[in-house]
Amino acid sequence: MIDKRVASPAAAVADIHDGATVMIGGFGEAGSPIELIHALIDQEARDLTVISNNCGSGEVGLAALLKARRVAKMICSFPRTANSTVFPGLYRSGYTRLELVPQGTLAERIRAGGAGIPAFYTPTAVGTPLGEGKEHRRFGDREYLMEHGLTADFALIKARRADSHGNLVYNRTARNFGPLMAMAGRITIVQASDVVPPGDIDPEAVVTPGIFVDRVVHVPSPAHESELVAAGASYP
Amino acid sequence: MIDKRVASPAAAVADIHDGATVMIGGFGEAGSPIELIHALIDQEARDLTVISNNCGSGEVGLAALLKARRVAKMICSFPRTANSTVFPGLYRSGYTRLELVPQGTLAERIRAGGAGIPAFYTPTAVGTPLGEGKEHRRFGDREYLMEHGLTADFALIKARRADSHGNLVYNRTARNFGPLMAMAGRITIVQASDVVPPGDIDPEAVVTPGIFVDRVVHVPSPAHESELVAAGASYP
Amino acid sequence: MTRAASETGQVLGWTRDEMAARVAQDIPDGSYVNLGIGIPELVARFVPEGRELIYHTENGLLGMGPSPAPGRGDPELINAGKRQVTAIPGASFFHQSDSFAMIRGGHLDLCVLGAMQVSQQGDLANWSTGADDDIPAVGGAMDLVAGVKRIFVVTQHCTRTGEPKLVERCTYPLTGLRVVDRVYTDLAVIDITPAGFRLVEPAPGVDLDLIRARTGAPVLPVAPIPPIALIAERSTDA
Amino acid sequence: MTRAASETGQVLGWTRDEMAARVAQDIPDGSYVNLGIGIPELVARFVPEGRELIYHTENGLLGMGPSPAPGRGDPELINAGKRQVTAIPGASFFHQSDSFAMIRGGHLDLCVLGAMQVSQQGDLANWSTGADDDIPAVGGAMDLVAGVKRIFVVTQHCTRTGEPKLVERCTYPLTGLRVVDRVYTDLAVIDITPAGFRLVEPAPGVDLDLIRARTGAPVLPVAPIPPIALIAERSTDA
Repeated sequence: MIDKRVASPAAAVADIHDGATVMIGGFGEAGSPIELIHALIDQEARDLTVISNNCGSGEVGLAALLKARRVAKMICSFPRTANSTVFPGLYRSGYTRLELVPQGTLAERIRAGGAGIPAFYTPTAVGTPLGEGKEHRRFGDREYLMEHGLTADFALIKARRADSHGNLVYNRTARNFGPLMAMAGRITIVQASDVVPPGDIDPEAVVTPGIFVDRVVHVPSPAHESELVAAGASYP
Repeated sequence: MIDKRVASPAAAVADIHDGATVMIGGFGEAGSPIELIHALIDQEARDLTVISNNCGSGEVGLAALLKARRVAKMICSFPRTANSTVFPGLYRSGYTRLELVPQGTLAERIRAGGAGIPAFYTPTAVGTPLGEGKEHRRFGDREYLMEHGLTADFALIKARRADSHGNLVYNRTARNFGPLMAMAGRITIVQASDVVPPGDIDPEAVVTPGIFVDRVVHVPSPAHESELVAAGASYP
Repeated sequence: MTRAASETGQVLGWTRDEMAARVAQDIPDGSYVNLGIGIPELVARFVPEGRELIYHTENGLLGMGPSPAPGRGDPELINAGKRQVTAIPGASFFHQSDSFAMIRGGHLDLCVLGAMQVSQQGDLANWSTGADDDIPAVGGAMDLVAGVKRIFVVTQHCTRTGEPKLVERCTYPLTGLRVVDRVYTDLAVIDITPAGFRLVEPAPGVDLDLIRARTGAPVLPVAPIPPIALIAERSTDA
Repeated sequence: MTRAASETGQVLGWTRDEMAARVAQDIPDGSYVNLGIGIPELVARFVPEGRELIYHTENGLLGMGPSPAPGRGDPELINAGKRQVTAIPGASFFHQSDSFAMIRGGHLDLCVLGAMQVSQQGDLANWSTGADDDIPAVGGAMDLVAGVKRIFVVTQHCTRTGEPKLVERCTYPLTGLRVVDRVYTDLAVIDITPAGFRLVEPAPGVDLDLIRARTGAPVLPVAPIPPIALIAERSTDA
């Protein structure tokens, strides 16, 4: 009997180990699995490599994980935020290293990792500092560079609804990196506002099939990062 | 004002030229755009390169296009059918050439073409006759081979429902190659059982966003290939 | 339902159904499984009570159910063999690129396939005779063997003309190199090990000598210590 | 709403709104468009009546509508600038890999972006000052310029300190090489041609001499025969 439900965020992230590579969904606050991130902060794993498009805002969620000095390296496309000085401080001090990846290349690298494709060619970043040192190659009359697939030990993502088989649908632009990270994470952990029995999600409308999901945690009323930041919250 | 509706299958395929590369959706009869294929037969374009997973059955649809000697080359994964001798005859006579591609590689090549990725590496077919002559490369401890993206001048696909912006949903396993070919066709032509105004398809459930679609033809009751074959039909 | 005949003409070994049932015994609860055409399809009928498997069909469905009741099918709800099927509660439909991402990305736990030949190093030939007049057709076979975590082969031990299908080196064109983990035949369950074929379990009434006589490469005896189950439990890898 | 000042201190050229409106004039009906942050965002307000454009935001929405009414927004329905937006009828949501497949695959007709510098061969610098203490951040800018069919830049002609932004060679780190098709500034509309910058249209009251004085590379005069409109109609390429 397949039932991927786990009792709590704490139980869901309990085995994330020091030095693990962790993908964290979200574009800005949309799709950011704040409750899972906070459980990871409580859990105390350190020396993490985090793959996420941004670096969080304020002092909650991803920014709080960074502030707690748990992240040795960030792989992301846009670490700047108007309202957070957490990452800039860690970056300038040399505590947290940065691998900057164009957003579309980041997405495709994660998809490739999940799809068993070790490398692919893209025109993005040719002729720019982010293309330097990468293998270049001509196809037809255009220059491309080679990028490698990315996988992770764990993926933490947020869904609007999950069933107990792990089938997922998302909320609007909160979908962003979720379906890709679910594919690329060896253990994919999902927080969902709604958890339903198999059959309650239209099979034509499933965005992430359950095969990509290992654990589902019910978080009925997830916090909105912007509201926490506006209220001056910090975690823990 | 965006309205991609076209009056008839004949009007939709009118500009397919001799020598064109045409992707045709479907896995067996599921998703095969029979009415568009029949309009293409009527239209008389020849010397086509057709990219489609199979070679049709009986003497209707794709098999009829082949039988009419319009196809110079097939790119497909499984050209054998229990109930059709059309392709075997053309292949043995040397009239229609065959590029045989593993099904997953075919799918990924079409997606890559549509996504602006000129080439990628895959473990599929390493050590087999279909891998011979291809560039091989090691990543980590495993051997891969390089495959190229595929695009086409036209893509013919079948949807369950379309809106006038070209947003699509499919019917069950008829989805197969449709969303990929819609991306990879320079002109993507869709036959849909249902055509609705924008807004009538849930934006969370759209499978093919309208940007990938150029023309939508309403074919309210598409024929089922297996029923035509059972009835001994042939086209024209 | 052919059975191997002993030298005295007596019917020996497992039937097709028994072979399928033997495979089913080895599939852990919760596995994501792709079943090939032929005997592999029969496996779904013999899954022990209390185990839930999820079936993938590479044409774009996870959560495939049995054939529909007569007259209730949809010609566009089919499996990879192009036969009408159903979808269970919790199923999902997806396009070919997503379907093969599941396969190539190592997300499926197990694939059960038929074979023309299996070599002692686990090479599989199951897609082409290589004959000049054969219309080559491969479908998803090469993708499945390259991507799925474990590959089980289920096949008659010998061809109709008595040639071994378990061989030193495949003579038919390969589907994949070093891909098969275990073979289920009418005569035995045999693992592919670094040392070659190793007997795991003979069919009732079959002994190692008979298996060796009908195999085209050396067969090691059952390991003195029972081998660790090939898949002890569903891996937690996604 | 700063305007360029003439040598006599008189305000010259187009305002930000006028620049956005001038861009909007050149976008054909039915185009799929991605608008960058800043002046590019204003373009949507000035689309001439009777034209329908579809806006893409790379974080996963095609068919983006205007900001929501106060209190009606969803923190998870945002644009690439992380501001709340709406979705029009006919919109669709998709994941990042599909979104950038649209971009990289050449499916978007037009992208309008801001710039720090544009070179006479169409190189664009708009993501980093290259300063040591700058936190580098690129987002989707490099993907957009590499993939979208036409790239329009809209920017002040000079920096606040009066340095030209249209230059022979960019000194800031590049976003893309030979990617810009046309530049809209407060002073002029200028095409990137194989021969370098070419004036298409000066702002009212601005002449070629003034434009040349404020540009860091040669500027060719308006072509004697009116150039073919850069995008005569929406390409039928998908």
